[in-house]
Amino acid sequence: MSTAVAIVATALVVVALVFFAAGTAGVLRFPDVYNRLHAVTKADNVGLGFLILALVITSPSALIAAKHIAIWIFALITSTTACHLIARAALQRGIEPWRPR
Amino acid sequence: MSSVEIYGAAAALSFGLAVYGAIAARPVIHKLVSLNVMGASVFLLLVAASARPPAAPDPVPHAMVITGIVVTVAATGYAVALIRRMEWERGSGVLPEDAAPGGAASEQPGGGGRERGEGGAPEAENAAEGPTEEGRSPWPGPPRG
Amino acid sequence: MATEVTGALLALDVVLAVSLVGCAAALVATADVFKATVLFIVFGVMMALVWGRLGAVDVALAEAAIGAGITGALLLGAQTAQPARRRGAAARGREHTFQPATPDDAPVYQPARPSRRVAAALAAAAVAGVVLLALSRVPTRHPGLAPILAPHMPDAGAENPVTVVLLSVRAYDTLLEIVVLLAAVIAAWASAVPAAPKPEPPGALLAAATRVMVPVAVLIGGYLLWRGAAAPGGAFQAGAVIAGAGILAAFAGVELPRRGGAGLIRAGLVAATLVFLGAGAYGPARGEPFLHYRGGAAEGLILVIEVVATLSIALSLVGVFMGRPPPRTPERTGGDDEFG
Amino acid sequence: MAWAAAWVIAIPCVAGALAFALRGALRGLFIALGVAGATAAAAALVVFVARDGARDLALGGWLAPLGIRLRADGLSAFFIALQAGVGAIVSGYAAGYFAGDREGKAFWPLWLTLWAGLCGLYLTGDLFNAYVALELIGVTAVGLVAASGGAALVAGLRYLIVTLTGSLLYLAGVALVYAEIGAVDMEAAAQGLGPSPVAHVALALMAAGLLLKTAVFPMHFWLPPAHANAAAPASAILSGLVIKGSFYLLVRIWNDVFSAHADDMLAELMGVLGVAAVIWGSAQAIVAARVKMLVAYSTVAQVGYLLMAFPLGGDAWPGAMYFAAAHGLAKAAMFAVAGAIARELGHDDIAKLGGAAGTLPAGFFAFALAGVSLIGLPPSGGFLGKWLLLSAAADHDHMLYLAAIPAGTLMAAGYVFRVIAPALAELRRAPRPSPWRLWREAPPLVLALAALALGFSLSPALVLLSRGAPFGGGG
Repeated sequence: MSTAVAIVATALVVVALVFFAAGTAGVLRFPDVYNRLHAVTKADNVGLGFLILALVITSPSALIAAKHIAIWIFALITSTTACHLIARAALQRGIEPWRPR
Repeated sequence: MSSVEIYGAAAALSFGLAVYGAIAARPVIHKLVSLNVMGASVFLLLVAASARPPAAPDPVPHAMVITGIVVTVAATGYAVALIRRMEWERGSGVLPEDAAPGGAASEQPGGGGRERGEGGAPEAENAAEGPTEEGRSPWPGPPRG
Repeated sequence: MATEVTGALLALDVVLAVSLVGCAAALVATADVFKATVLFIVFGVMMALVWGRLGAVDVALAEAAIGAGITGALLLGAQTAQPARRRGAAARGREHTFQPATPDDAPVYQPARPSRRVAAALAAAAVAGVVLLALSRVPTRHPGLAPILAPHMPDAGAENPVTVVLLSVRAYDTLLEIVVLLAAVIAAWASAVPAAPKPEPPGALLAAATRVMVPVAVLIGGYLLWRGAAAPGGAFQAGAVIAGAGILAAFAGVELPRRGGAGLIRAGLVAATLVFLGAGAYGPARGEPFLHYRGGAAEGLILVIEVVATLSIALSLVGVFMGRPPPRTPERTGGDDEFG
Repeated sequence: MAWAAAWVIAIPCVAGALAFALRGALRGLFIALGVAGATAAAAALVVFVARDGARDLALGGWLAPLGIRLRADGLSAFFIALQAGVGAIVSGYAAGYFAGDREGKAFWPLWLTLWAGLCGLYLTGDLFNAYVALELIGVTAVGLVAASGGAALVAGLRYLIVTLTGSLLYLAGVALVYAEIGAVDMEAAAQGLGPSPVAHVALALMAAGLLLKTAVFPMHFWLPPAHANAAAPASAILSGLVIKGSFYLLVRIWNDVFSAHADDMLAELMGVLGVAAVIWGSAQAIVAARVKMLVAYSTVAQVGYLLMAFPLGGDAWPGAMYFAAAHGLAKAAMFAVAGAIARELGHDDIAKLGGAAGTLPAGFFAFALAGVSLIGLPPSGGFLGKWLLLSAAADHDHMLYLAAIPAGTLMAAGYVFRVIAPALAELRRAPRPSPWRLWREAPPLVLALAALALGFSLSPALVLLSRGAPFGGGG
């Protein structure tokens, strides 16, 4: 695990942290459930992508790298479905999307 | 202050907090959540208090904790079933002694569970009615025509 | 390099410990039950990380799959809409659906009476203080049971020491634990609530995701079960993952086979108890004590017990989550022998 | 016969699983076989221990402290005998009580797994295994209570929250024991635990958890509603047997594991709690409105007597165990009769019991006989138990207990006669007795007679109880 790979991996992790922070800030700051869902799902998926990339680079064998990528794909599927279901449930309960006054 | 002592202290503190929650929380679900936190912190106490960092991790407490986790989820699952049943029968998720006087979430309990007298017509109180007229069970059963 | 790493890891431990206690404090202090449940799921994930840090990878898997996953789903499931109240109460006009419209206006409960809270605080302080006192005096001499187990590992029937302890050294604990799970399902089904009126048909996206995720989850469960012999994994973690797939399938409205479905599920639920007792009787049949198996026989028996236990654990967790027995046959779904 | 101990646990377990999975006649057959087999295995174990003394069984061939050790000594065999005796008769009663009733379907699998859990608790020599057995007993006992719905469901949920808290407090103590000596086997703990504060803290936590589960005075709030609202066979099982499980474990760790740490201060506290339980429980029973509530508060009172053995020690231990057995038989009989009263008269309010003995002659006769043992009049088991407690109190000049035991006896007489007197007043025959009446009166009569039979000779029990010297003099 040469130092160059370690540096690139650390940089990727930092980028991932930025995205996670953006997603969390979105959850805290946005006015209604739809915006919050939008923010957290998008930002966290991309953040996780960078994190997985960092892990793939530093993984000892191809099999483990493949497992990391599989984890990312399943996380994408489940978080997107969850976001969709929550948004649908909110809509059915009649929560009006936020409109700037 | 090795990491094992940190986790031991964290286990003791969250154990205390969970004891507070189990007693002071009014809705039974909240008591149940506190009980799960109590279980997790006792398991952490079991492993952290006996771990000796330079030595390899001891598998015996690990197996005990896995056994404990499964026992806790079984008891939690049953408690949830009882809470759902109590809400369905009495409309309140709070035990009678915790009910706030005239509070929003508390109502007077429904009919008591008397013995079904041989003489009186046995009133079908519990789920003997079965789900037929209440619609389809989300349990993956064959859809009724 | 080593000192910074241990320094950094120590910092990680402090952060994890503080966030663990912080989650527990926030969870206990909040009056909103929904918030407490979400905080508990975060607590479960934090706890899984702590188990990883303590070198207990099997326990980390179990905590993540069962502690945070299934228990979180159970607690959230407890707060969803209820079917219309029974004719008796409903007839009295108190139509009550305990349904939080959105987390914001979920019924927030007033805190308990001050006297109750003071008593709780005293009890909590006493217990925590006493445990902390004991922790400060714990000696550092005894090496635990690992050195005693090590010489027996070669003919114990599996390489992963935790699996050996779970299914051979302390197999009796695991047997009782499986009986507890079975008893929980029986008791939960005895207090069943009739089905919700009309679960809305699953959206296209949920159906598509289920078609992808359920087979993958079962595959992962099988992998965890198989790897359990040599590496962290095993029946309980695999059972929890497959139970997750089962619950997802139930949400997506997957149907049971038409006839005999309910009988099959009951057989699956009791299979682990009966097979474990049968494996236990293998020893006395050869003049050895109960639950005695070594070498080749141990490998075979441990594998059989693990496979059947995974099946029963997955069925039990889904059964407890559903909260009611599966309908027997289309014609006689309701009626008196619903439980019988 | 070394693994007779395993059969005592395995047979009810298998019967419980089959009682859940099967249906119809086959199910009834396996239930009957399970009860008969478990009773036979228990009898074999008791004879075996009485004849050859205490016996250890290292499960899976793994020697302690690594593996789990089942230990059948005098104390375990005594409680297993109580479990089998009361359990078999109450099963007969339940067969009549639940005849073809939906609630009965859930009763049998839960009752048989509870039976296995209790026998597992009595036989285990491992502290963590005792935790798993306590959880099994907790979940199944709550299942028996909550199956009746309504007020029983609320009482069952409260009971579940309390029993889970108690088990986790107990487990915290076990965690500290493992931290101190690196083993959870009782014998290893008995030798390894030095006079360090960790052992004292572990004992305090374990005792707190077990006292909570045994419904000892300040922490008894969950017991009366649970035992009074449950179905009659469930109440008989809970009051007669389940309460004895956590009490037995407390006695076991007090005498075996923490014998060096059981200092006087904690013992005196237990004694005072016991006296308070006797006074408070009896007072509540005297003012109770329903027969089942009266009998439930009587359980809270009688547990008080059992706790008095801690400060008295020595002779008081066999006395307390004998009293526990007599109480198990008498209390199961009383709850069975209370169930028969509720089923025959449609209610069990004491105020409206006028002349009820005409409807249930054998039932009230059994209630009276059980009352004799509960009060402690000779020739009943209760009398001999109290006699041993009193003589131990006299030896140590404990004035508190010398006063408390007779006072409790008088109050017990008070609440027993509160039920008997109106029932025997103007006798009136019931319009048409239900077909199951005899089936519901015979089992309590047998139980009550057994409680009296205990009063005739103390020696066989003392001989059994002395096997393996469970009360000190070598663990």
